[in-house]
Amino acid sequence: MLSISNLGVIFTQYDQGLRRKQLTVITALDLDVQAGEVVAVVGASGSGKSLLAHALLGILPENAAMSGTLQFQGEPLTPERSRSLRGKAIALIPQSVGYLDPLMRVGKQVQRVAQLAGQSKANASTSVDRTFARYDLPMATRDRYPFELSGGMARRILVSTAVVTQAQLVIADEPTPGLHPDVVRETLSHLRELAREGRGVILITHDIEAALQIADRVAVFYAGTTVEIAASKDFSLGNLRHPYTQALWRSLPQNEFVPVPGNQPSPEHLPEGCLFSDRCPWVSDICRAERPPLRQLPRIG
Amino acid sequence: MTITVNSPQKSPQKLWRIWRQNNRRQQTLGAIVLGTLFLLGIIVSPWFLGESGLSTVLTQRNQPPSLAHLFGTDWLGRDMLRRSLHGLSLSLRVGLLAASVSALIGTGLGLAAGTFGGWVDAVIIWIVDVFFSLPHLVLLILIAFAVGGGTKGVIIAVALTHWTSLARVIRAEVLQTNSSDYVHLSRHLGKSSLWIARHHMVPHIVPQLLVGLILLFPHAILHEAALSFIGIGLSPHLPAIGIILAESMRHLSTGYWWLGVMPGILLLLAVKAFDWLGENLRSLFDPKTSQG
Amino acid sequence: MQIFKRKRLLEVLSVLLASCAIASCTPNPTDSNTADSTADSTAESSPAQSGSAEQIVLAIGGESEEGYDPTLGWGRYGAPLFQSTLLKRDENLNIVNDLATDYTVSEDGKTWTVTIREDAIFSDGKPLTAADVAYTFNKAAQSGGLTDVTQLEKATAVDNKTVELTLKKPQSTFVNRLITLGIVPEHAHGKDYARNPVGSGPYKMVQWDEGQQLIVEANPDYYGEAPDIQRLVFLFVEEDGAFAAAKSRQVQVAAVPQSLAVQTIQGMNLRDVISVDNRGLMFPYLPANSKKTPDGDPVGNDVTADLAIRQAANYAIDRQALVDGILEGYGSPAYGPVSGLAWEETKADIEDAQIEKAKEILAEGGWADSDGDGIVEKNGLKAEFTVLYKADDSIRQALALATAEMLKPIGIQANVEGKSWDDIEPLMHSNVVVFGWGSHDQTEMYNLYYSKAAQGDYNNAGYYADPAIDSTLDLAMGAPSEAEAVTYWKAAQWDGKQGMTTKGDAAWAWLVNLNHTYFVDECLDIGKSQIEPHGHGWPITANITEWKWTCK
Amino acid sequence: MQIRLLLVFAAQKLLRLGRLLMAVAVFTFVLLSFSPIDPVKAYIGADMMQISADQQALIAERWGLDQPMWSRFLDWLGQLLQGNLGTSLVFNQPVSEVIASRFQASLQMLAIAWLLSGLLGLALGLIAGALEGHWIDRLIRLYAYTLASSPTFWVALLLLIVFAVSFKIAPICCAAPPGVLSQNVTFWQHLHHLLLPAVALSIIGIANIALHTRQKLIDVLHSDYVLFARAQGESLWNIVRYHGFRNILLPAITLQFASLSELFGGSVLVEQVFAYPGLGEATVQAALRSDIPLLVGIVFFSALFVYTGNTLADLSYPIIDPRIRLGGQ
Repeated sequence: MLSISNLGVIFTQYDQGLRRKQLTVITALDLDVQAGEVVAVVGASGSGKSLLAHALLGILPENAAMSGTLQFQGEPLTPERSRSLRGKAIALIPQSVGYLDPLMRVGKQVQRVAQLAGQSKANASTSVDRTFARYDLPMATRDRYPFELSGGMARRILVSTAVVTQAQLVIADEPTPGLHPDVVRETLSHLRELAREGRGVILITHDIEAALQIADRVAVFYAGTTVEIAASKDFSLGNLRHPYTQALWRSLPQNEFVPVPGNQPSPEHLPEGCLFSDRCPWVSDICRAERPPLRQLPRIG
Repeated sequence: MTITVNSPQKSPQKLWRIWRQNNRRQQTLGAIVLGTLFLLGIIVSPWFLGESGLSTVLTQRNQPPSLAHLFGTDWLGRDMLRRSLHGLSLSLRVGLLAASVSALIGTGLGLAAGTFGGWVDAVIIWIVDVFFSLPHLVLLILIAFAVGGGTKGVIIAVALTHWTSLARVIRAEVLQTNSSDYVHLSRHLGKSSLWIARHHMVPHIVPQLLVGLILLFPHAILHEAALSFIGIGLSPHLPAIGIILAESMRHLSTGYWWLGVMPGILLLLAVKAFDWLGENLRSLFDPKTSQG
Repeated sequence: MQIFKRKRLLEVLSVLLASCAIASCTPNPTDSNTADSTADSTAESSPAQSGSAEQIVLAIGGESEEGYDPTLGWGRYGAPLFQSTLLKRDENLNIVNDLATDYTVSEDGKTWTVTIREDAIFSDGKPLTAADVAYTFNKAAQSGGLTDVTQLEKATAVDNKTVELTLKKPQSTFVNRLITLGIVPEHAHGKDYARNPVGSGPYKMVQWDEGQQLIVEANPDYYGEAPDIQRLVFLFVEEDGAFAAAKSRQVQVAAVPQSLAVQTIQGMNLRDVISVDNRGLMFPYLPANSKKTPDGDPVGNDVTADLAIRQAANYAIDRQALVDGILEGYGSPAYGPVSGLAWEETKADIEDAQIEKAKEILAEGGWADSDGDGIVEKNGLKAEFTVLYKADDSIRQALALATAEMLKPIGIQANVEGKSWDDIEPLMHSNVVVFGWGSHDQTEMYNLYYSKAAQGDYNNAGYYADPAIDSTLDLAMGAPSEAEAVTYWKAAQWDGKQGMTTKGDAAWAWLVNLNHTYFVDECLDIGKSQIEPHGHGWPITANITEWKWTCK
Repeated sequence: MQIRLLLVFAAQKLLRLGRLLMAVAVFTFVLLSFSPIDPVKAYIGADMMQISADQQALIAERWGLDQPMWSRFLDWLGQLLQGNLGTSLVFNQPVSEVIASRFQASLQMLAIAWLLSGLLGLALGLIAGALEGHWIDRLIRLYAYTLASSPTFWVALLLLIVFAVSFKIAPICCAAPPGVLSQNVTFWQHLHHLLLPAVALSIIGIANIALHTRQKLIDVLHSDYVLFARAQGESLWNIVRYHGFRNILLPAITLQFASLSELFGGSVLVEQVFAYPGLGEATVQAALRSDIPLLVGIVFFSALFVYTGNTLADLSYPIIDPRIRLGGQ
């Protein structure tokens, strides 16, 4: 359904002293998503997760330049096509209630989403009613303002915005941080449900545990590159290939709970070769010189 | 298939932007130098021009702008460019003096409010509120009238009315610095308030003050001109820009448009130069504002 | 030089205009259309068409922001319009009766008895009686307005038509109060009188839009000859606005400064009215540091304290050249403070522009240029002084500059400096100042020259003091009537041996009288105007009842 | 509940107003006691020669100018408590009446200018903000910055030169056509005389409001909820319409009411240029001719005016933003 290969994003910015500089925030991202599956994208902040979502939706800032190959449903996903597909075929579930207009009643906002997806006003209104009912949101919620919502309600409203659209690809950007565990579980189950309806879901998160609960596959991003795409069960099986993924896995509390030493390189000072080379225990000369491309490996086990 | 999007070299507009981006630092410095030179030029111009051209030449009365008289001549045959430069120079000097005094007051009160806090702060804030509760021009007129008008009146009026915003900024800056770690440290080390003010506040406040001062100038000058225009400012015999513009009111219907238009443009340019200078200085001190 | 050029230019202009008239060039149609468009919209809803016997619009300034109460000073420039006065001056400034049928002054000059006509009624229908006259004078004496009736002890109505005015001491100029003080009705003179005046004058108020216009219409109950123009609109705009309004033909009378008078407006004539609105140089009379004013300002100037300097300056100045060059010809030379008035001593006039005579006077006075710098000296004192003028007054400025030029050839160095009145006030007792005066009231001349009037303000600012002149002025002031006082007023100016004008003490160098310039609609006949006092504008209404609309 | 809140709010506001006006009054009188100008001389003006010393004393007595300033202040305060602001020297009329009649003339001009500057400023700000960086934005910014540096009275002068002198489509002065009785002045004539001064006055406000609106809209457009709206496929103009407008309204209204103060000051200059007989013109008269009672009255009134504007802004907050409650936070 969606395939991304070698995506690059470059920002042009000004520095202290007013000098211009170019920042390569995404070097080479690869990802593919099938209908009906949940693909989790994990990585530390700054690894390019959210930018990927923005790139797919064509909402990168103006000073960003994009390169690489994007395909959606078999056709190239040009920025023009993103523009026409967003809100209809591709939907975003935002991080928090902060992504709702603080001065607009939530019912109206969700309805607006439905209308943008192509429904008539009346249809949109019934869609909202149906969706709210589906997520056990009382009718009175429609007339509430975002600041009047509880955490769980807000989460369901945000999911609703994707549900009312019938979008085939749903991107959930960090839907879980700072939430009560019950709400996290509920939210994740909603996402899983969406995949069950036949949609492709990209779950962007830095919470590997949450990701592993519902994702079919997990893509690990590091400093703007995809270092590994693995099936969820590979994690529990320890079938991980890339040293960063392995380190990440070990850092989880239920495992060894050792943090990865060092820091992710900033886009201003990317290493010459492999981006993980400066922290990699198994770094080789080749890694220092050039960036190894993503390879398809046979399944182990 | 590879799509390259938003390629920076695409349109001339983008090229222009890149050129601007690349040269921003030089541009800022250039703007500061240019603005300063322009304003200095106006201020010192009377000493270079002398009194020549200010005498009445009855044969050359009411001449529209020409190469010989870029700004035309007035009803006494005086060259309007020279008169405007003389007037603007005077207005700038009066405005500068008034704005500087105002900046001093603003800094003093802002520092006092931020440093001493308590009732001092409350009183100063209240004074600022009272000042804000009156329309600026009404306050100016009142003060200028109360001190008897004239040059002295304008300077006092402008000085007494333009300090409020700067005082607020300085006060906020002091409060922010006050709550910072190194000030806490100094306090623990038993340093006096005055010592802290001198060693921690001043370095933070000087850039704010400089920018604030320069952004004060245009207001001060415009208000000086406005006061003179309505007849409560500089004495009518001084060739201040407000006076020249007020005089032009008496020759509107005869079609001598240049008497009002040309000096006004010069004033506008000077005010814009100050604005420009202030903005550029600010972006030099604080690159955040120059993003995008 | 420049002056001659201007003259030539005027000639050329008038020739051009004449040839234009011969070729019968028609007014530019587009021009008149645009001008009329605003007037049309006015006419739509207005019942009276401006510019007809029905209604004329005058832009001559003169709004009395205080309102129109004579006891507070309204009408002090003449013609109170809404009210009528006991006496008035005709076009030749002779005193004639108005409300009064007769008046007599007692031997001691302290009791003035006035009999009034019995057919005068106020615009509210009540008759005007002697009691109203007495009330008006008593009221004005204590109200603290801008008319000075402080000499009045009391006014009493002897009977219905006779009033007795008792003065504290004789004052021949008191007659001017009888001329300017409009009579108000005692029964209707309340708090809001100033805004709703009731009087026995030729016009009554219709509407006053403060700061904009005053609309008045003929009073049907007026006892005098009914005015021809039914309704007058006084538009209160600046001179430039008046000119603009005249150009677009929205007004029928516009007072404009001399500088605008050279312009032409289609369908309007320029009317220049002779005035006693004079400009002159005031010389400090005493030597420097002889005394201080009550405010502590210095009095006196060593150079101008010398008679030779003052006289020489008077003779050197070419007054006609000033009139032609600066006033565009709209003016006349002035040799004294009361040019053209009945109490002017014309024998005091001199033959001016006499450089040689001026030099002789200086030489006789002991002034000589010994160091060859072009400036004469006497006992090491250079003949140099500063001439101050009100800086935003371009005519005063030009007069000061031109006069300084004229004094240079005789070796007097005049440095010209423009200042505001506030700045001039402390300096005006020790420096030469360009002043402008002119009044139909002799009190002004008295205050300009009477030694005791010098109190550190504008009255006798030069501290002129001549005991002989003082006593003559006292005689004039104390005379029982204006007619008897005139002899003394004249004598004070020049009696053949002494006087305050050039041939005598030459306390001032009077320069010019301004003509007041008005654009008047071709169709409007404004009759013969009085010689106007200082103050351009309102005085032209003195004979407004005689104005006629001559077109159909 | 809501009514009680409203009452508390009103009481607080009135108390503050009283304190403020008192401060303004004391401040004004203290200032005026320093004035070196002799009001008697200012009152007499050009008639100096015909007014004797006796008469001058009489004039001083009539206006109470022979009293020391503190006793004049106490007198004034006493009168104020009876609702009397004293009598104007220039107009020989109660100050309250002068202000009332003059303000009536100014009010229409102020209202038109206020609406014009608000609407135009908002529109320009929205366009510029939405098109940030575009040449249209540049143009609007250039326009706004230039206006912000232009002297108000000079802009008014230019308008007068262009529209009244050159094109002759606007009257050169006054609030009504000459010679027309007030009851005969049509609405259009009225507007015709009002419009140019009002436009001149509005120009001051436009720049400020446009620049602030632009900045605020840019902030809004960079907000998360706009990002989300874009992700939903909302077009730029619909974003401005549904989200931008709503979210900039509050600061815009605050600014709009706060601009009353500047507008009031601007009217002083504009009325001077257009010879429009409003309160601003009276202010200049009062100052030039040392009419202290009128000047004090106008200062007082302008403080009230500005305060009312700010209070109205406060009242409008809870209507626009549900997060703000009256008297709360």
